[in-house]
Amino acid sequence: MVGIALAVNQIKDMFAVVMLAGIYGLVSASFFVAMDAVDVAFTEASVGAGISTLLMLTTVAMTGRTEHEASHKPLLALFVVTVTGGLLIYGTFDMPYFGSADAPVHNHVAPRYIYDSIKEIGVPNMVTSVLASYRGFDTFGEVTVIFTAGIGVLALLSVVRLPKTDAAVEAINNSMHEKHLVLRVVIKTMIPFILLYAFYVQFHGDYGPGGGFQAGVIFAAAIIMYALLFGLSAARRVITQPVVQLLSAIGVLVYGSVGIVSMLNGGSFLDYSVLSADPIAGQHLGILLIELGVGLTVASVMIIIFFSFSARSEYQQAKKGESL
Amino acid sequence: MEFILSLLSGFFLLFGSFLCLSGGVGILRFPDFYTRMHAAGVTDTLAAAMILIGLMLQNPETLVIIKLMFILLMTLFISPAASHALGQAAVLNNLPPLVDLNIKDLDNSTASGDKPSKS
Amino acid sequence: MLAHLPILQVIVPLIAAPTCLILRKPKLVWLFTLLASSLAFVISILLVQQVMLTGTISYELGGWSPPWGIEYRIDKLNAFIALIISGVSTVVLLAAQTSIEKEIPQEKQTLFYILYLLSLTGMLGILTTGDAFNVFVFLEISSLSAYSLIALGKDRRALWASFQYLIMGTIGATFILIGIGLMYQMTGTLNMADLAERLPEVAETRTITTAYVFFIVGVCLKLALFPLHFWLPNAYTYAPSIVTAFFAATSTKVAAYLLIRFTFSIFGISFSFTTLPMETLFLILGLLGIFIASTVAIYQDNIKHVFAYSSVAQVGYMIVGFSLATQAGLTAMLLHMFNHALMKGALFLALAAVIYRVGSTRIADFQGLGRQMPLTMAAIVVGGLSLIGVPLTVGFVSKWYLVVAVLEKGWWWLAGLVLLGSLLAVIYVWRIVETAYFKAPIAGRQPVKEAPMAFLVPVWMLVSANVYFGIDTRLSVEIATAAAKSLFGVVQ
Amino acid sequence: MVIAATLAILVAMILAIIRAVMGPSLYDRILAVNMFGTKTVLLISLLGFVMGRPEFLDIAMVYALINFISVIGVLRLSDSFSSKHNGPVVNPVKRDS
Amino acid sequence: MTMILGLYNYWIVIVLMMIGFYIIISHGHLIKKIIGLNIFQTSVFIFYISVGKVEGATAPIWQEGILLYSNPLPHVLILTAIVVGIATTALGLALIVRIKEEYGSVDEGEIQSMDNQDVISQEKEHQQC
Repeated sequence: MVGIALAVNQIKDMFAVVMLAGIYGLVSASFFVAMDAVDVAFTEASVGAGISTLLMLTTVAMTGRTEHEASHKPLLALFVVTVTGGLLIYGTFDMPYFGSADAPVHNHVAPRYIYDSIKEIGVPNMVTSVLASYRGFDTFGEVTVIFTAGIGVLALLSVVRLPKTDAAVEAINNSMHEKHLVLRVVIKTMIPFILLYAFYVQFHGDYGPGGGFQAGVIFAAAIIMYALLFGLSAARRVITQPVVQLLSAIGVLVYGSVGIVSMLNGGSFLDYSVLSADPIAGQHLGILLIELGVGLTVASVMIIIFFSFSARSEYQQAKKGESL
Repeated sequence: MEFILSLLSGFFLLFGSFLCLSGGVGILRFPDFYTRMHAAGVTDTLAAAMILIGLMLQNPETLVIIKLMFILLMTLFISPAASHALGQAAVLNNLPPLVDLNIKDLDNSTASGDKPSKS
Repeated sequence: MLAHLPILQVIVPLIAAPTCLILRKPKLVWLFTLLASSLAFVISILLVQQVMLTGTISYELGGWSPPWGIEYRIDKLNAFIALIISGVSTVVLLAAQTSIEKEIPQEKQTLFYILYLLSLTGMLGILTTGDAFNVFVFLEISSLSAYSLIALGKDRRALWASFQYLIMGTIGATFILIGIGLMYQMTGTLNMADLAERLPEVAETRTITTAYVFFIVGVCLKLALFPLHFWLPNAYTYAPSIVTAFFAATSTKVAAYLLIRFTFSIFGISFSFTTLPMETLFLILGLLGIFIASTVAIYQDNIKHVFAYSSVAQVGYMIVGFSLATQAGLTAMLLHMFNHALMKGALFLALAAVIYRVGSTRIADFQGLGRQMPLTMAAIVVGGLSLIGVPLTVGFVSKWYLVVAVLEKGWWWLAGLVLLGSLLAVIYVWRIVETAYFKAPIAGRQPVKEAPMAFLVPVWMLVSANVYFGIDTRLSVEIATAAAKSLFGVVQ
Repeated sequence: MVIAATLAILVAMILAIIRAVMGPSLYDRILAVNMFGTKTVLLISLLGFVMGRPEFLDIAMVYALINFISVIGVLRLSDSFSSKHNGPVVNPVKRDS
Repeated sequence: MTMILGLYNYWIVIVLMMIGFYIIISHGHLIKKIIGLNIFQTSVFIFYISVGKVEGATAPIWQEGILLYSNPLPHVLILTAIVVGIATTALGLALIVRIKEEYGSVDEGEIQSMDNQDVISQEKEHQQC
């Protein structure tokens, strides 16, 4: 990993750098698996290696590949980095050793999550129960962050009028038609399965790794794949922009209203136990609903982000075509 | 039965590992893109299949086997499609194959063929 | 419902944001945003009352008792600051519609209000939460929306300013994340009250020292404390003027709150100020900030730049109060936070009115505005006087308390330096006044009309607050003193 | 046996990374990344077995999927590269106020 | 020796962090800055996850017969943090696209100098009128 990071520092071709960043994501995800953090690995794989690489590639495609030599200021940077790194290393000396079971981390708050959550919440995947119930508000914040990002990207990149039929775009799309016939067929057959798999991840999150966020990303990935091969406008015909925006808002609202309903039922905000007569059933219901909210928002925001990027790119091309 | 299963699984796994390694060496040592693609293609499909089958033989649970089957199917679907697309893209973008050229020439020509000039 | 106030404080704007996306029509959305913000303001008033009467309120989210669940914890300190923020936000929003109509394209206005609400949510969330990691999450909500809001500015430099802010802000947030991680590693908990209990056991370790340093550096990046301030002036200058008014009055306050919260109630005074030489460091940085930023402000040609640098300088005053590490010093700091919000809100809002009419904030374009926009310019003058610290304005109150706190320590030289800093403020404020009142209007320019009522009302609300709290200091001083006292653990 | 396979895959991964860093052409890198991705899928499945929790295969599945998507994305975008950046870059219209 | 064995993991993470940090500060190319930010954040995530690891334990998904699990809390925190990271990345990239459109460059130095020119040209305009 150090090697990859160094290579990222050295290589000038942005394309290669982005690819390496993708590999970096994959490697760190494998590391997470080795460290028992399966849910995290799941997310990092789909986000770090998938979505963010794609976004970066789109950006690179829109901004050009090479980096200029001139604007380095290595000495100052090296100094700052050495100081911070030195401080961190200094900080490690009193840390509990890696993997030791008697570190304070494992003895104060965590045992309840590990040993009681199955009684209190009834979900085998402890990560899900902590995420959705014990620290449900963090997750609400997380959904809001994603929502914010979606709105922000929309505010930055939204295009007023989409160029109707631009020759260049059309040409590329046509060439894709001929060139990637094989891919198109393969993907067309696979998309239903991917969507099915997304639903499996969504609802299986209680028992295995997975959950709303991961499912949302997979779902979005399927749509993005469709958009990549069949053109943006074709994908837009399947899912229109207003609908996605609406869905992203609804996701957040679903989450919020679960909280408010539990408040009206006499519990505190996001207290799922009061949602149903039986606390465990209430917890299940609550977790299911909020995971749904998370999945909705994440999927639609990812789609929004990707659509905005590629719409912008087409818009740029069209503009360039006009000015030439 | 048990013994035969584990023997078979061991064989598959070993064969898969061997293919993996040779593919790895191939992708590093082969002279040009198209030959390297061959090396990668072998590891992507055959080695993956071998290892996955080896794993399937190790575990009696049905769900696990089904999942492994899915992964296998996906790799068998995806890898050839990706390789195909990749090779096609390379040909269409004029990446010359190594035919009767010295390694040095190749380096030059790939450099010019690959990096589009951006002012 | 009263029991749910702490969470409603955050939830109201949060839920309102996606609802806005469904409403769509900019005008409707504006009304709705205003409603949500004023609701948040009302809630914060109620909360302050409650806290002053009954003391700290704790609210368990999800029904899980802390430290397992997330806790919301309202005490005098954060109730006070939440009051400032939701109040300023509401007043600024009054003027928003008119200003935004002109500065932001029609189809982006709805998005603007959503981002505004989210930003408000983020700040309120940081204030009210009692959980260290939750702070990080809400910090990111507020900063992500801040980046986008700033990037909505008309000038292309807004984009670059926003990008710089994004890089610095994310580095800061990651530093905070590292700090929280180290603390968690040593104590095994994320709840603030619990952290405060468990930290003394491990306070001697090098890890905790590192955690503290990382956290503080991260917060200082957000706070724009002097050597880390360079993202701020451009971000404020090129953002849409409403955004500037809102952020200038609020965002540094939130960062300052984090600084206070972690230094005083989590790490504890004994750790922060005895184990580490933080006092001296902060004192020096604060003073440097005051002088350098004020001097730079004098040489700026864009009035938004002038006031942005002046913000950096004012942060310096707050930090000086902070570094005294006494109750009086802290009171002065809190008062200054309150007062600075009032004056910067008024000033930037008045500038927004000028931009609305003139379309520029370069100092040269102010020629003759004193007669053409008398009410707006008068507001700027009062705000400027407050910035200097003239008696009968809030600026005087906070400077007074600061000087008193300094003298309590017996540091005469420091009191002198603080007053000297005010002199610098006189210079940059005078430049504006001179151009506006004593120079003839630019020849050939269309005579400029007075700003519309939508601006004048909120501007003068803030200005009169400036004067009112400058004369009748009971309310603000009472709350600030109570908050400072509670942090120092003195029983009332 | 599983461990041996894991090691072999790790070695192959390292070799792939070297190729990805070396280049020289864009397609070599894509190839290497693709191969790296497939190897990661295998590695994760193997790790699940090594650690005795084979239900982690879900992750391997996601990896396979994501890997595919990124390769497609790269190819699609590399197409637009060659068509877009050959000409001189036109300066976009300034939007100063 | 035990110290090295016990802490080497953290040291590697720190080295990674610092490489990321170095990339952010020293490089002028904006996308590279974002990538550096990604590396920086990812290594912080790795740090958190390492903190949660217990020797000999397994993933925190309840199963009959397993008693020792790794700590789920850091996993939850990092899930949230990853989401925050992708949100920041997306926003940063969107900004870069816009910057490229408006300035025609994605290099820090060039943009900075163009900014300065903007100020100067405004001054000139002003002097003319």
